[in-house]
Parts: sequence; C-alpha cells; structure tokens
Amino acid sequence: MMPVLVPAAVLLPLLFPALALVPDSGRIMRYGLPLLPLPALTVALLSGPGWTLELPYLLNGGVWLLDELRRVFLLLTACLWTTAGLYAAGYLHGEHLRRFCAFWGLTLAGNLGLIMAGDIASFYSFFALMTFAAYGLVVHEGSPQALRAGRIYLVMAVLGEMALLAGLIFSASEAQSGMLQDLPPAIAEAEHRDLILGLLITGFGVKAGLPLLHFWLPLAHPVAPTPASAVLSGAMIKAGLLGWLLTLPLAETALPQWGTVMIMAGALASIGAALIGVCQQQAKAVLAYSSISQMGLITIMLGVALADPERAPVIIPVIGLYALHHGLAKGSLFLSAGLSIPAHKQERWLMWALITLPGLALAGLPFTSGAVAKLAMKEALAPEALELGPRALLAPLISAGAIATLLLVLRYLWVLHKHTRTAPNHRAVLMGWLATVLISLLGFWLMPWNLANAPGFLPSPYELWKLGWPMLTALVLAWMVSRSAPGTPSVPAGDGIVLIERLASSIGTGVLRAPTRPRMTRGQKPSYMNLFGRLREILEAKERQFRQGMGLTMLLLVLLLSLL
Amino acid sequence: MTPSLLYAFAGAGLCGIGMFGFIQLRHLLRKLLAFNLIGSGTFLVLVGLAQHGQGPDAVPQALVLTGIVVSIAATALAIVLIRRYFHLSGHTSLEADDSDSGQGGAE
Amino acid sequence: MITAWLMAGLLFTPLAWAVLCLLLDFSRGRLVSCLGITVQVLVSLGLWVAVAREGGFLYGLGGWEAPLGIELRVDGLAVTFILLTAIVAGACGLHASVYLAPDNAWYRYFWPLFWFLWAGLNGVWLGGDLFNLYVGLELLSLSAVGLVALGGGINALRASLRYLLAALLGSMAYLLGVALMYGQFGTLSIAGIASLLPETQALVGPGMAMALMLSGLALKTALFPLHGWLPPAHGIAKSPVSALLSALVVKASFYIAARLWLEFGHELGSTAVAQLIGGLGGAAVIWGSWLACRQSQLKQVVAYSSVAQIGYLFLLFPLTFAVSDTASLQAQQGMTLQVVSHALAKAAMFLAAGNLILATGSHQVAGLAGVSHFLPFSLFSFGLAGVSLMGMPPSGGFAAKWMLLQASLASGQWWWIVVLVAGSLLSAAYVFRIYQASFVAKTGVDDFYHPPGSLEVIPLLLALMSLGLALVAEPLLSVMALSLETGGAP
Amino acid sequence: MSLSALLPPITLMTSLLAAVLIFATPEHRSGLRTTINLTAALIKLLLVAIMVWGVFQGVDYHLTFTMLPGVAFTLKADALSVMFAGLSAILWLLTTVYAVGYLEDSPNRSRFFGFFSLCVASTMGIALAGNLFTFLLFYEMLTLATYPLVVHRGTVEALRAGRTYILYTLTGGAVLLVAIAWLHGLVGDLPFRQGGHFQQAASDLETPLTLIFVLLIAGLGVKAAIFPLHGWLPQAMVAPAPVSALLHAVAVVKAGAFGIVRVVYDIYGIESVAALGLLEPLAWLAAFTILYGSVRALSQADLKRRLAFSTISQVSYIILGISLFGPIGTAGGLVHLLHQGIMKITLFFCAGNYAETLGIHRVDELDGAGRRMPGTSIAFTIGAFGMIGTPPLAGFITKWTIASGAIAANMHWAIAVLLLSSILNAAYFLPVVQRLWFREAVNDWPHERFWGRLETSAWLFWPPLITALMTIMVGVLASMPFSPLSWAELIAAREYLP
Repeated sequence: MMPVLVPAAVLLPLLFPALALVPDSGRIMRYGLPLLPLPALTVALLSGPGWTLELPYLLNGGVWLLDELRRVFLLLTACLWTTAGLYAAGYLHGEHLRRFCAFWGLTLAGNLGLIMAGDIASFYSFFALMTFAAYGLVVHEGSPQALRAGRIYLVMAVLGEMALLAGLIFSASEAQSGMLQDLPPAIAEAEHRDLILGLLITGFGVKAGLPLLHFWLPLAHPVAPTPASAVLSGAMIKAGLLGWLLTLPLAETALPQWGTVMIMAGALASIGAALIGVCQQQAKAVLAYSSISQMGLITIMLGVALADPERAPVIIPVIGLYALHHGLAKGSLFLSAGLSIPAHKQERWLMWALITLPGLALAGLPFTSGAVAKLAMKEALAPEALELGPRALLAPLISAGAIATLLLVLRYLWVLHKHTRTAPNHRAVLMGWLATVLISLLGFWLMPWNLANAPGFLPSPYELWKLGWPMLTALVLAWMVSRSAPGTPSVPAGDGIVLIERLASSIGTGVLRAPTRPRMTRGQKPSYMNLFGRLREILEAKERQFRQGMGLTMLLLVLLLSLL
Repeated sequence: MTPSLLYAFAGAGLCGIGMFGFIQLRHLLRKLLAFNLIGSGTFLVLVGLAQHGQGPDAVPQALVLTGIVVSIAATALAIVLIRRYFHLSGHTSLEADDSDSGQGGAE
Repeated sequence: MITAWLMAGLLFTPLAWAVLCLLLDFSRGRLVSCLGITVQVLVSLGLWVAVAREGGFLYGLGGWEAPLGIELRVDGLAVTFILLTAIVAGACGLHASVYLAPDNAWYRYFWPLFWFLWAGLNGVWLGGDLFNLYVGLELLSLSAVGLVALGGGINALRASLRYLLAALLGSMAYLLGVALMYGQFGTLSIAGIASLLPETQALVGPGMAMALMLSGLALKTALFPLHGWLPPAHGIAKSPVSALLSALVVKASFYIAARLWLEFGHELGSTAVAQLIGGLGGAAVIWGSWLACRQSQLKQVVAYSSVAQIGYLFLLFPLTFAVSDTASLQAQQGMTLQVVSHALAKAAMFLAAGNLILATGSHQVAGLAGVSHFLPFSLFSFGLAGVSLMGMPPSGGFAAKWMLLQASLASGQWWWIVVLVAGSLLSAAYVFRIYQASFVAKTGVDDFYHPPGSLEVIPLLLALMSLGLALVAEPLLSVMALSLETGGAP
Repeated sequence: MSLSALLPPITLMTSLLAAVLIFATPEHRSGLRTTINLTAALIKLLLVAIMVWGVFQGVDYHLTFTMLPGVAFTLKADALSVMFAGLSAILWLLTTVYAVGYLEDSPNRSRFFGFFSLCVASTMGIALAGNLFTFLLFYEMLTLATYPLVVHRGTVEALRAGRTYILYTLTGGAVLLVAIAWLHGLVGDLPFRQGGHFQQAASDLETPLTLIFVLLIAGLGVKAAIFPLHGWLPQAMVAPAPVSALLHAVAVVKAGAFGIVRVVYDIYGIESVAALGLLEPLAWLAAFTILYGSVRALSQADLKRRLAFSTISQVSYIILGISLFGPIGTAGGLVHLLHQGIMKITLFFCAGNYAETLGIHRVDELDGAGRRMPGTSIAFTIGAFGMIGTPPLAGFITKWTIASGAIAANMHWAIAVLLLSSILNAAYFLPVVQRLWFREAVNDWPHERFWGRLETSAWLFWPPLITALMTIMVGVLASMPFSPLSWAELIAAREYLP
C-alpha cells in the first residue's frame, strides 16, 4: 500500500491545481480542500515509522522516508491542513476562488513533501515549492497591504532560499552524498563548517522567524486569509525548524559558539517579539509575534542541542513535541481570529472558552498539551544536565518566555474582543475550527509523540507551581497595564522592515532624482562626425581624380615598379 | 651605337612624346593621335631592339604587321565612338564627367 | 585525336559565329548563337574532361610550330578557365538573348562582338607566348568596349571611351614590354624566356619590360588606383554585358599578369615590388568595398565590388614571392578559386541586378523596397552571389579566402589577414545594404514587372554554382594543378 | 558507404530539403507548407532519436571527405552532437507549430519558413560538425539564414536590428575564421576528439595557442552574447516571437555556446586549457556576463527585452559550467545547454502569445493576464521559476550541478555568482509573475483577439505548455536514463577519460 499512498500523498495536492483550468470548477475545488491531506494523514497515522521509498529517477535520485521525528511533523501538518482546509471551504468567497485553491494545493504538496523527503534535492524542491506557492496565499486578498506583505515575504524568501541552496550545495559536496542523513556528520567535519552552518541557519531561519529574519511574519500572517495564516503559522514555520533538525550537526560535535548564538537569538525572539507583539493593533499580528516568540523558545532548545551533543538526543524529541503542541494550538488561535461571535449568550461563552483554551495551553495551562511541552522543555534544559556557559540563564529565560506567551495571548483576546462581529458562522468554518481545537486539546494526547520519561497528563503539584507562577505573573501584569495605560503604544507590524523600507525609498528617490545625463540634441552633430564627413569628401574627390588621371597614375606605377 | 639601337631610342622617344600627349591633351582626337604615336614608337623599339646581328629576324616583322592591324582596328573603333559621342553631346573631351552620379544608361 | 577536333571546334566556332552573326539581325543572330553556345559549351566540357583524364598538351595551330606558328598551351588551368568561360559567357549570352530588346537597331552588333569577345578570351587562356596574348587581349578589349557602347546614350559612350583609352594605354605599355623582352631574349615564348632568365646577367631591360607589362595589365585589370574606368563602364553597360566584363574580361589581363609573375617573378621581382602590388591590391579591397557601400545605384555597387574583388587577386604577388612552396601553392590555389568563384558570383550578381532593375524600373538601391515580397527569386540569386562575395562558407569565395589566409599564415605575412577580414566585412556591408533595402516593408500591391522565368533561372544557377564551389574545390584544384606543374616545358 | 555514415548528412538534408521545398511553395498554399514543415520536423526528430540510441550503443556515425587541400568536411555524431541535435530537433518541431499559428495571415510566409528551415539546417550542421572547419561552415551559414528572420517585419527597427546583428555576427565570424585558419596553419586539420588534442602541447606553441584561444572565444562569444559582445541580442528582439524563441533557445546563442564547448573540450582539451591558464579568465568573464545580464534585465520594461538580457545571463552559465575544471562542472554546463533552451523557449512562446492574443508587449501591461490566459501564464510561471533555479525545475538541476562543480574545482566564488544571479533572476522574473496572477486587469487589453474555446489559437497554446511540461520533467526526472543530466554526465565522463 505504501508505494501507492506515499506518492499519492504528495501528488494529490500537487495535481489539484490542474482542476483550476477547468471552468466552473470552483465549487468542486472548494470542497476538495479538506480532502487533500487525507492520504498523508493516513500515512502518518497508519504506517509505522522506518519505511523508505526509493525513487531513483527523481532529481538526483530520490529517497522518501519516515522516521519518528518526521512522523510527528507529518501528523501535525496533515491534521492542521485538513482542518484548515475544512475551515477554508466555508471561509472563502467567490473571488479568485480557483486561484486560491490552486496555491493551497501547491503549498500543501510542498509542505508534506519536504517532511517525507530523505534526499536533499527533493527536500529542497518541496521546500521551495512551499515557499513560493505560499506567496499566492499571502497576497490572495489583493489589497495594497497584502501586496506589500507579499513583496517583503518574497524578497526574504528568495534570500533565504539562496542561503539555503548555498548551504546545501556546500554540505552535499562535503558529504559526497545526496542524502539528508549524511549531512550532519559531514558538516561537523567540514572545512568550511562555520560558513555552512551560517548559511543553513540563515536559510531555514527565514522560515522559522529567527530575529532579524522574521520581518515577513507579522506582515504576511495578518493579511493572508485566516485558514492560510493558520497553516503558515502552525505548519509552515515548522518546516524551517525541521530543516534545522535534519541538517545541523546536533548530535555530532559540540558547537558552543553557535549554540550560544542560537540561545541568544532565541531569547531575543521570545522576549523581544512579545514586547513588540503586545503593542500590535491587529489580532493576527499579535499571533504572528506570538509565533516568533514561541519559535524563539524552540530556538533556545536548538541552541542548547547544538552546544551540547550529549544532550541533543534528549532535546530533539522535545522539540518535536513542542512543535506539535504549538502548531495545533496556534492553528486553533489563528482560526478563531476569523470567527464571528454568535449572539446567543451561552453559545458565546462556550465559544470564548474554546477560543481561550488553546491560548492558555500555549502558556502552559495544566492538563493541556502546553503543560506537557513546557515541562518537557524544562526538564530537557535542566541546568544540571548541561555543560555550557549560559546554562544558568536558561530557566529564567524560559519563565520569561512563558510570561510573554500569556501576555500575548491576553493581548490577542483583547484585540479580538474589540473587533468581533456578531453573525452566524458558516458551518464548515465552525467545524474546521472546532476540529482544530479538539485535536489540540484532546487529540494531542493520542498522538505518537514518543518521549522517554514524558511528563504525564497529570502534572505533579510542584510542577503545577512551576507552570502556574508565570501565568499568574502575566495576569497581574496585564491587569496593571490595562489599568494604568489604557492606550497601548502602537508599533507597526513588521517592526524593523518599516525602517528599512523608509531608508530604501529615500535612497531610491535620491537615485531617481539624480541629474540625468545631458543628451545630445538632434541635428547638432559632435565634431568628430564633421571630421568624418570631411574625410569622406576628401576621399570622394580622390576617387574622381583616379578617374581623370589614369595615364599619369599608370606612368607613376611603371616608374615605381621599374625602380623597385 | 648601332643604327638599330638608334631606331630603338627613337622609338622610345616617340613613346615618351606620345605618352605626354596622351596624358596632357584633352581633345579626344588628339588623344587618339597620341596613342598612335605611342604605337609607332613601340613598333620601332620592337624592330630596332630585335636585330641581334645574325641578320634580319622575320619574327618582329610579323609582329609589327599584326600590331599595325590591331592598332588600326582600335583607331577605327575609337573614331566611331568619338564621332557618335560628339554627335550626342557636342563635346570633344571627356571633361563633363558626371556618369557616377547621373542617370543610368537606358536599359 | 579527339582533342585535336575539340581544339579546332573551340577556336573556330567563336570566330565563325562572329562572322556569321555580322550578317544577321539580332533575332536571327540569337537563334544561331544559341546553337553556337551549345556547341561551345560541349566542346569546352569535352576538352576539360580530356585534359582532366590525360593531362595537358601543347597544340600547334594549323600544324605550324613556334616561333612563326602559334603554339597553344592546353593545360589544366587553361581548360578550367575555358570551361568557366563557356559557362559564364553561355549564361550571359542566353540571358542577353531574352534581356535585350530586339527592336533596337544597334543590338544587331551584339552577337558578333559577343563572339569576338569569347574568341579573345579563349586566346588568352591558351596563349603560350607574349605576343599572342597581346592579340587576344586586344581582341577582347575592343569587343568589350564595343559592347559597353552598344546602343547606349552619352554616358555609355563616355564610359566606353574612357574604357577604350585605358585599354589602349594598357595594351601599349604591355606591347612595349613585349618589345623589350624580345629585344633581350629573342623569343616570345613565356616558357622560353623563363628558361633563359637565370643565365641572364643584365636584368635592367627585362626588369623595365616587366614593369611595363605589369603596369599595363594592372590598368586593364583595374587595379587600384587605376580602376577609375571600371565602375562607369561596368555600371552603365547592359546587365549581361556587365556580367561578361566583370566576370571574365578583367580576369584575362590578370591571368596574364599572374603567369608572368609566376614565371619571371623569381628573377625579375623583388620583395618591394611584391609588397607594393599586394598593397595596391589590399587598398583596392578596402577602397572598392568602401565606395561600393556609398553608391546609390544598384549596378554601381556591384561594379565597385568588382574593384574590391580584383584586389584580392593581386595578393597573389606577395604571397608567392620568396615564400615556401606550400604557401606559394596555397596562394595560387586561392587565386584560381577566387577567379572562378568571383566570375560565377559576379555574373550571377549582375544578371540578377539586371532583373531587379527590370522589375523595379529603378536603378536606385532604394527602389528595391518591397522586392523581397514579390520577387524573391532574383533577390535570392543576388543574395547567394553576395554570400560568395562576402566569402561566407560554403561558397567558392570562402574557399578562396581560406586558401589565401592559409598562405598568409604560412608565409608569415599576417598583414594580409587584416585585408582579407576587413574586405569581407566591408563586402558584407554593401551586400546587406541591398538586402536591407529589399526587406523594407512596402505597403501596396505588386506593381513590379515580373521578368520571364528564364531570366530568373540563369543567375540562380550561376549563384548556386558559385555557392557550391567549395564543396568540389578539391577535385577542381587537382585538375587545375596540372598546369602549374607542367608549365615549365617549352 | 554504410548507413551509419549517411545518417548525419541525411538528417541535415531533411531540413535543407524542406527549406528548398518551402521556398518553392506558393505563398497562398499554407496547408502544403505546414505539411512539409511538420513532416520534415518529425522525420528529423526520428532520425536524431535513432542517432541518440546509436551513440549510446557506441555506433560511429562519421562521414568525411576532403573539401580543400588539407581540409576535410566532416560530419560526425558523438554524444555531444546528438545532445544538441536532439534539442534542436525537438524545439524545432514545437517552434514550427508555434510559428504556423503565430504567422497566420501574415505576409511573406514562404520566405519566413524557408529561412527558418535553413536556420535549423545550419544548427543541425553545427551540431553534427566533426571538425572546426565544418563547424565554421555551418556557423556562418547560420548567420546568413537568420538575418532574413530578424528583419522579417521590414520595419525601421527591424532593419536596424538586422544591421546590428549582422555587424556583430559577421565580425565575430571573421575573427573565428582567422583563428581557425591560424590553428589549421599551425597544426593541420583537427577533428573534434574527446579529450582534445593538446594535452602535451609543445611549449613553443604556447603563445600562439593562447592567442588562438582568445580569438576563438571572441569569435564564438559574439553569438554566445558574452559581455561585451552581447549588444546585438537585445536589439534582435524585434523579430517575430518564434524567431526570438529559436534564436535564444536553440540556434544562434546556443551555437556560440556549443562552439565554446567544442573548442574547450574537443579541440584544446580541458586539461590543456587549464594548463595554459585560460580557464579561470573564461570563468571570470562568464561570471561577469551572468551578473551583467541580470542587472540589465532588471530595468527593462519591454518583456522580450527583459528576456533577452536574461538570455545573456543564462547562456553564460553554460560557459561558467564548462570552465569549472572537473566533470561535475562540465556536466552542469552541458545540461544547461539543454535546460536553458527549453526554459527560454517557453518564456518566448508565452511572450509571443501575450503579444499576439492581447497585444501586450510591456511588462506593466501584463496585470491580470493570468486570468485571461491561464495556460500561457502557467507556462510562463514555470519557465520563470525554472530560470530562477527553483527546484525541482530544470534550472535548479543546472545550478546545483554547476555549483557542485565549482566546489569540486575549488572556485567558491562561482557559487556566490550563481546565488547573486539567482536573486537577480528572481528580482526581474517574480514581478512579472506577480503581475500575471495577483493584479487586477486595469482596463481592456491593447489589442485583443479571440479564438473560440481556447484562450488563444491552438497552434500557439500547446507549444509553451509542452515545453513547460518538459521544464518540469527534465528537472524532476533528472536521474532517468537519457535525461539531459544523465546524458551530460555521460559526455563529461567521456571527456575526462585519460
């Protein structure tokens, strides 16, 4: 079954866009959306990890496979895309429907494919497919903001792709192999190790929202249609993370400098993003910053794994778990951003509760996926197990991150609350959202996030406190802020890029206004032209002389010849 | 200085005079006459230089005879052309040369 | 034995037909001449095949031997040129028979002059002694002048008079040289003189003679700067006549000059002379091409192109003087190829140009606008011929240029490469100028006169021959080479 | 003379004969003309396919005869030639189909298709040439056959472009002629031979060989549009779209690049070029051209001009690839010969479709054209992404291979060039794609025409889609036997055999 199902998992969404060529296929496509990831979901659920599928003709020789880590990611991706697809089926309206569906299919194919790819070429192919196709989702609305966001997304994506390509080429050459699994050991030994690492971290970092590479995130997420934002933030960000996990030499050699850099970057992301995020006016922008912040936490873990190869095998599954948790929760939150609040009071309360729960899960509410993830993280990063410089800083960082998380969630709820409309929801929208929330809250526990000594569903009391105090702090902080400063300062979404844009435009106008070269006016020929004309006249006069003075010339020639 | 060499030098002199005339004169008939002068000079050179002391050589005689025939033919052709040219244009010389920029011949 | 018959046919036919045609008017002469052309072509072909199979021979005319009789040198090169003449002249004759209007009274003289010209050409190719060459040359020149003047107006007469004067001056210079040669050596046979030269001490007389002969021939060949007579004459003559003149007549005098140089050059020439003549040739290439670019009349372009192409021929002089045998051989092969290919190409070009002029009713290059749409055939022939002139492969012009390049390289005289390259680029410039004019889109309908098919086919065939020459160059050269090897025998 | 010796000339004759027949076809018999065209194209494709198979099996297709003293005319099919021949056979077929549709109802079609066939015949000749002399023969023939196509429209700009074209190419041809003649004079007739001829070049030949190499590259570089010899290419854009497509994808530009490949590998031999110290300068030159073309393309408002500058940049990838010492770089350069052709022809087909169907010539008029012409726009998008080097399309395979070659050759700067150029490619292609799909059409199209059910004429509709599909397939199935990459690796392996 596998040789059929696995290609089908990628090919079905990949060929879905072909439907768009058929006129009046919009309706079919719309309801096809949630069906697209089903083969992949089946693969993720039913097939045990460990299979490989060889496709020797593909690119430089393709190998697709599934291992534990990939399975988690595949599951997350397939689930989220399914529910988001359901949501989208109800959310979309007629304009450019087919176009949206086409890009949806392409992006999905890329996202699924890159997870299962075992060779570099397929991995990079699917990665690029996802990157570029996602542009279609980002700018779907066609508003000026969307186009601007799309432009920035595209520029950064292209730069990221290039860095990635360079890194992959270098490391592939070092490894003398086209397989992803051969890369980490090769990089660890490579002559240009630091260059390769820099390129790979940057390349995937664009997708994963590393600080200074994150600019596109808060711009693109709010403008994209809500289901697209959900998959962007829930699933596609994780592709960058997966890339790191697959290529960086995590368990090979100790890279304390790189580890420190990553930890710093993660810290900056988790706290800085929160600070900027609470100053956002748009619900989805807040969520986008929240994603950056969460990815920052993951980056810290990654940094630790980079620095400490002994600990890496423990940390990597935790990262997988955290990604799964965050993807589902963030997906639910994003989807909730597009909901209308029903007028009925009980329904309204229920809805708000369901909106809030995944948010609280993010912050580590006990009995949710968040609690498991946070605890697992804390355990993995326990300072006593680590051997690296800034280990003492880790615990406070994580706590600060947790506070930041909840603050962002609260800010999101606040902004959402101010902007909600009262209207009935489309049934598919409601179902899609509900399904996500349910998977996030309940389905999570059934998922195969195999973790050695995983924290249980029921945290122990001291763990409760560990989880609880940052949340309480955050609540207090939020309350104080809302009392003392009713108007929050506003930071434009995309922070740094706005400055860059201004700078660029001022330079641009400067260049454009630079005095243009004076042009030669017509008729006024430069002097060398006159010279040429004069020469021509002389030559033509000479030609006439040749005609007249044949005899004399002849005589001269005779003389010359006889003299010589 | 044998007599034959004298002939040859005289021939060379005639050639020189003819050449001068051919270059210097404008009137077509005069040019033609100058040409005939060169021709005569050449024949003199031919006959004069060829006497190698072993008695008369028949070859130059034959050559000169042929040469005279050729030059008569050429002169005749030239006269026909000059006459017709004069009839058509009224000029006796080739001064008014505008053939490269003027009308092409009637095809 | 059959060769004797062939020779008789070859020499007798043109003269007989010339006399016969004198008695007839143009239309009847046309019929008779078509027959004559057929005979002549067949005879030439037969002779070529015979020589190609059995090698060259000497032929005493009427059984008389040298020195009083006329002895003809029938070698590979000569028969090749005879065949070339037969093809080109035959084509021009056939073209003229359709092209010229029978109602012009002057045209009755066309056929006699045509045949005399042909006879003269054959005489020059076969002539083995200096004086016979002179006679052939004169016959050629005078009939050529007559053809230029035929039925033309003032301009044609002026051009032909200028041509005549130049030709006469050239002939006289040549004859004077012959006289000096005879005075020194007592023989007129080229081979005889060549065998006597190495023993001769006093080289002043022969040197002077050589200078005179070369100058005279250069004038007749229209070597720069003695080319002034050529463009008006070739430009104004009827197209078939221009074709004959450019393709064959100028080659005759060059052929003599080349033979003189190859036989006597080692003793009488010097590096300075060789380089001077080569330099003039090079200047002709540049000058002629440049002026061709500047002409506004179609046929003047072609005529100036002849000046340029003739310049290539004179590169033979420096490239065969004091160089290795390989280089010399390559130069000679290049030269012969250039003669053949230029003859074919230029004939095709003039004939095609005539068709174009007939079609557009205009002599101007600019008048060609829109021709490429309605009259592609003649234009195509013109273009193919142009390809050969530019020296683009696989034309004969290319083969010639290749050999000359090789010769220049082998002899270390790299500066001729510059001339060759610049010349071909300039020739491309004028050829493409004409294409370009014809490609100008012209709104409107087909108001062109469409010449009869026979007029269009003839230049096309010639152009194709010129184009494909390089493909058969090797066998052709091997036949031609028969001459250069056996030339020393008296 | 066996059949294997006759196959190359027969292949050549197919299009030559077609040219003659088409010239002779009356203007109004368009059905007959199309039949001749397509039949010839199909026959040729078949013959080339046979040769590809034969070469794979090791059959020696070789025909030679002496043309001039010491100079042979040689036709030969080796792995490299059938690669190029295959490209031109396939793309000729498609371009013919396209041109039939494109030139519907326009004047001078006999002339056009005649020269078109002649052009392809020359390309075939270039592919199958067995020595430099034969190569030169067809190289020049190509110049001549292309000129009428460039000036086909007969407008002032077309004529000017034709003049520039001829000026550049003839000068290049002359330089090439001198170089080849010199080489001939120096060492005699050199057939193309894998591994080259000068591995143990005598030291006294070093200077002339270096000079000749420079001349050869200069002569070939004109057609390959290497900076600063590229000036004709953007101007030649005035030609009808099928001509531009053919010019850029197969015929002219590729002929130059192919020639450089031949010179570097089969005349000099890569080792001796490296030993002469010429490989690195060549790579620098190519690198500069790559960047230069891309930068210039950025500011072009005319779609076809933008594509033209992109060609300048892309063709130098080939040069860059072959000047990276080592089989990987070689394979990269060679495979780009094919890939670039397929991708670029797609783009030009599409540009032609926009012009013909909607009257669009400028990039800023393309807003929203994706909705009106989805098929064409999909093809364009695929082509553009291929050019950028997005996996898994054709361009990615090239870039990956060339970059790996650069690492193998220890020329890391080449990777920077590749990446920078990819970024630039993205910068000038992505806005176009963005306009196609994500902008609303502002007003009516400049000059719209309708064809029933399809978005444009069927003749115009399918060729770009097919080439776009090929762009995908050659990338996705790069490791399949007989794929361009496998074939290029086969050639590269043979070139580096001791």
